[in-house]
Amino acid sequence: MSTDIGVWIAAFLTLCIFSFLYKDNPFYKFAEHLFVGVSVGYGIVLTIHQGIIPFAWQPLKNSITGEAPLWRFFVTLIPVGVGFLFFSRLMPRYSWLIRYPIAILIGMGAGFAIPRAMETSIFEQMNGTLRPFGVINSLSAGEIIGAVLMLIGVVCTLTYFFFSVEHKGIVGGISKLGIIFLMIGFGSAFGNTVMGRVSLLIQRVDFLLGDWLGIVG
Amino acid sequence: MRRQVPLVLCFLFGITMTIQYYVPSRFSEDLKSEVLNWGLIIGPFALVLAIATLVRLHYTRIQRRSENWPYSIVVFVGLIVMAVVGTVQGFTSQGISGGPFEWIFNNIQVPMDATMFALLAFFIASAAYRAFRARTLEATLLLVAALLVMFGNAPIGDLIWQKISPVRPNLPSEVRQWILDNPNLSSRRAIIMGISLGAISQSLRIILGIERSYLGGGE
Amino acid sequence: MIEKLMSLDRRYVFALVGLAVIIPTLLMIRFPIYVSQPTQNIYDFIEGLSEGEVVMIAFDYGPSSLAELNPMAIAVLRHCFRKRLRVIGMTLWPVGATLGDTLMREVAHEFDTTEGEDYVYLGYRPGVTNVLLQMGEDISAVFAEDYSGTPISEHPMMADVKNYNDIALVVDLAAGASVEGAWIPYTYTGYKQKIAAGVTGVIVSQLYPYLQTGQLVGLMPGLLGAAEYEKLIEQPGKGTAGMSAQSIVHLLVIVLVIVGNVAYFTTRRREQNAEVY
Amino acid sequence: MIQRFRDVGLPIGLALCWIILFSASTAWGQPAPPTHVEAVDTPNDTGNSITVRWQISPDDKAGAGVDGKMNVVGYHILRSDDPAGPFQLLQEVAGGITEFRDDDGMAGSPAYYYRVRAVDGAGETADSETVGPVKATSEWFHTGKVYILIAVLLYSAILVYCIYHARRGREFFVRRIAGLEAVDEAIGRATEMGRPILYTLGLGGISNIATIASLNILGEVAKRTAEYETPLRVPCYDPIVMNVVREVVRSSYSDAGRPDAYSEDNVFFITDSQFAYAAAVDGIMIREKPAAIFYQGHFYAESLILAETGNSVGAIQIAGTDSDAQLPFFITACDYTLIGEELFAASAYLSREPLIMGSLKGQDYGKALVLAALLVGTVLEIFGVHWVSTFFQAAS
Repeated sequence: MSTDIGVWIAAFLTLCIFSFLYKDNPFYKFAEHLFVGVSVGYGIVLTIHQGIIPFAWQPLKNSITGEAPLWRFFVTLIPVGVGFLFFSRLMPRYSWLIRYPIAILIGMGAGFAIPRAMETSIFEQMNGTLRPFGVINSLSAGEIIGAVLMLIGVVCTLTYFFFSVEHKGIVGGISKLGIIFLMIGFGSAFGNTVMGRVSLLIQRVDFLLGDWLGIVG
Repeated sequence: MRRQVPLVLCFLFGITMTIQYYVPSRFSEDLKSEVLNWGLIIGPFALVLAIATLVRLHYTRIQRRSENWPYSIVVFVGLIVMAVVGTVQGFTSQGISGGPFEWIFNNIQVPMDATMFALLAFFIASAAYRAFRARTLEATLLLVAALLVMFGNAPIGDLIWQKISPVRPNLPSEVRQWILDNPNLSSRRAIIMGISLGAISQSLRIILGIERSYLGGGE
Repeated sequence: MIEKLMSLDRRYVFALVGLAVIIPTLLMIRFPIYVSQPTQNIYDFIEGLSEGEVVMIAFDYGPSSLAELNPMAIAVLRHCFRKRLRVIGMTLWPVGATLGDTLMREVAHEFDTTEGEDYVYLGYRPGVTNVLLQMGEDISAVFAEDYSGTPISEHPMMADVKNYNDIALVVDLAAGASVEGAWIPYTYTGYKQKIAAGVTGVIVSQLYPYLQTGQLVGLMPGLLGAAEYEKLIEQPGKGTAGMSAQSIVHLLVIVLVIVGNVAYFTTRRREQNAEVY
Repeated sequence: MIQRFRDVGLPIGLALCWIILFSASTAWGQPAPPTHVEAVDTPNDTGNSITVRWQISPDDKAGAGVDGKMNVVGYHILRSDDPAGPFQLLQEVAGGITEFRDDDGMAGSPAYYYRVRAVDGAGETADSETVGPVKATSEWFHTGKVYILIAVLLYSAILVYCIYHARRGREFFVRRIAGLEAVDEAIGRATEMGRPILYTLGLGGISNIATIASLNILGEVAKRTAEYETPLRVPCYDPIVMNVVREVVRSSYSDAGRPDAYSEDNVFFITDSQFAYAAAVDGIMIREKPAAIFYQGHFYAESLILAETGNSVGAIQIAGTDSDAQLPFFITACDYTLIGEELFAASAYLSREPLIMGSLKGQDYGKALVLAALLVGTVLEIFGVHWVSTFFQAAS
């Protein structure tokens, strides 16, 4: 059995969380609230020491002491000022000012997404679907069937996502086939996850029986 | 000022980030990393407001002695201890690695994190038991695909197969792999392509100011 | 009875899953393990080496794959030390560095071994291509010092180990693309170094082609591979226990789903019959 | 005769001399230098590197032993700012390597000259000819991304065209989306049972497109709960998202004419730690027993932890996410799931704004183009024409 107080605390909290499986109870409530508190505390520390200090305080300080150019000061001041606009919520008269930082962040996110979604999702997936057909002469019969099935699957599933066409007749049939591909896909992805999740549980059980109780080696 | 300026800001920042993607110059890369750093500077201000809501929630609970109020004290204890220990330790020469801060993190936060994650082993079993019923054709396919993949994944799957059948000793794992590589991948590809078309369309609506619900209502 | 099965309290399912993991771990339940040929090949190769020959083990994985690959590493290390082979450890993954160090020391302590004479842990150096190609010429050119900072010239065993020519086998334990992306193209193709691999379950099938072409001596598939190797060295460990747990949970879920469906169809037929009469 | 012998003899003699000289140089002495050395400004970079390429020395051990002695073990890359030298050693690389990217001292774009030196096992060396001068410059357009630009412009044009048409009052048909029709049912049930509705936006930040779609849906849900006076609880993960959610919900309540019914306490931050958030939301579900739960946004592994707990308290659950890895779990554990693009469609559909609906039509044209490209591309590929797949070869 472990003599390390840390292991005992960890084991106790592990059991508290597992107790939720039976039903909600004081032990779970205790662990849950502690978890929330500690994780927020952790977030605060990281925000201060890995966010504010290196990215806001240091550049501002360095540009005043002359270690960094003066323009750095003003460049850093922009996001600081934008951040302060969040506090406008506390003054109802000016609460609309909060829209500024939000608009900037949302605009950035949208602009960032457009070309990158095109590249990583559409271009790569298209290329991946087409490529096998380019080397079709060197493929085995099984691989050719796979490539054809892949094409059919992509076409049918994509048809399912058409919104402005009524899904009946040919479109209906194809999109129905798309649903079949979707369901097989979801089922297999589900089944394929069991292994990883069980590994996580094995690791916790190993911790309890091994590191804590010392029953298994 | 109240509606037009945010829309203009949104447009300018959106267009800039889109164009940035195509420009490999030094200035463009610097701009990107500068702007990405902004998130780190703006974030803390929002965090202050966010934590204020959390504190208010639990403070009122304690004040009103509402149900489960003693647990709200636990939130405060955890929050204050962690924040104070870490912040103070961060200003020493040690920084935030090692020391009591990491000890608390490793012995309190990490085990709870790992255990919450491990609950999934239970939930995945209960969800399968409850939902995998062959009610319709679609549900049947879902369930059969899941069962075949699970059987192929089970380390003992191939062994059981070898006991029953003399042909193709690794059939279960081959079937599993085939399902994952073919129907599964094709539907995922289509989902991903659909998502990005939708995401690009939504992004464009936002940049052009057609979609502005995030501004809230009113003037 | 059957209606009860239909609306079985999910806590029974939880209890079964819990037991399916705890019991095999606790009792070290061993399922019959069928050793596949690729794993057998690795064992045979190492078994065929004579005392003092050198095996290099690459710990190319991180904490998230530790559950699958650590048992494999332990089993192979035990086999090597038992055969009194000399072992060099290293990694191409920065996160693998500490992990491999701890593990190698742990297993080495089970045997009568001395660091520097029976094993050396080199650790990590950035630049995959360069590291692998340089080791083909002179290991000390890349790893002038070992992981703990000792110059490798001070380790007696490295005196007659200059490059791949003095290494009998490289065992790459991989969670990513290090086998087909690094060891095979550079170390196998460039220097005809014998390579064996042990990889996570997710990527096993990608490596079968290399086995067929003979670019790999052998291949251990995930936790199952660890269990197979444990059987070969006749020393069951976490692989055997974990594999039993994995097997039982997978079969349990399959059985539960089937039972649920049988119950569903039975009740539905009964309801339909009731409607007729 | 003699004349003829002279004609033939001279070349033969010269050739013999060469053979002797050459074999001497390969058998002992210097290795052959690398050939075809070139140094170019690395394309499409920020102007911080020059790429040096060469073909391996015939004596390289990877050189398949054409006629060399195969003992070249590596190359030295040498650099100078003067073609006459002195050249300084930049980097040693192993044999068989044919490319080196020099990113040292590129500030201010100075011009450099390069040589590549073959080094054999005995320490003998041979230098290539000098190449240069080369300057590292940055480019203003990434030529490898031109196809992506074309695709983005084309798709944007289609979207804008459809939006423009919608502005002129053209109505579009939109197919039924099961998850959306369930929204009213879920809210109605919560009202009947007098229990709250729980809405979570997942773990995405404010820049995440799924989060924005979720905010739109939340706005509509909030309008209806305001009408029915059903409490709407929104526990948040991201601090910035939380602030936006407050704005959105508050304005929905005013739009529905019930600003008094809005309570700030119902939109609150929990924590920005994934599993602590899951633990707390689980706690809320078990204790408050919501009648309806919405999961809309970007989710990770916590999806099933939440959805299974939500199911155990008997809530109607409506999920929608663009995280394809989590879809199987929502599909199994929830009553309705908006799959991928349906999430964005739902956010557009609920708004009932013609302009936004117009872009849905544009999305469909986009899909039609993708389908056409796939089919045409497949046929061309089979006949050995690789235009389409080359178009989609994304530059890195």
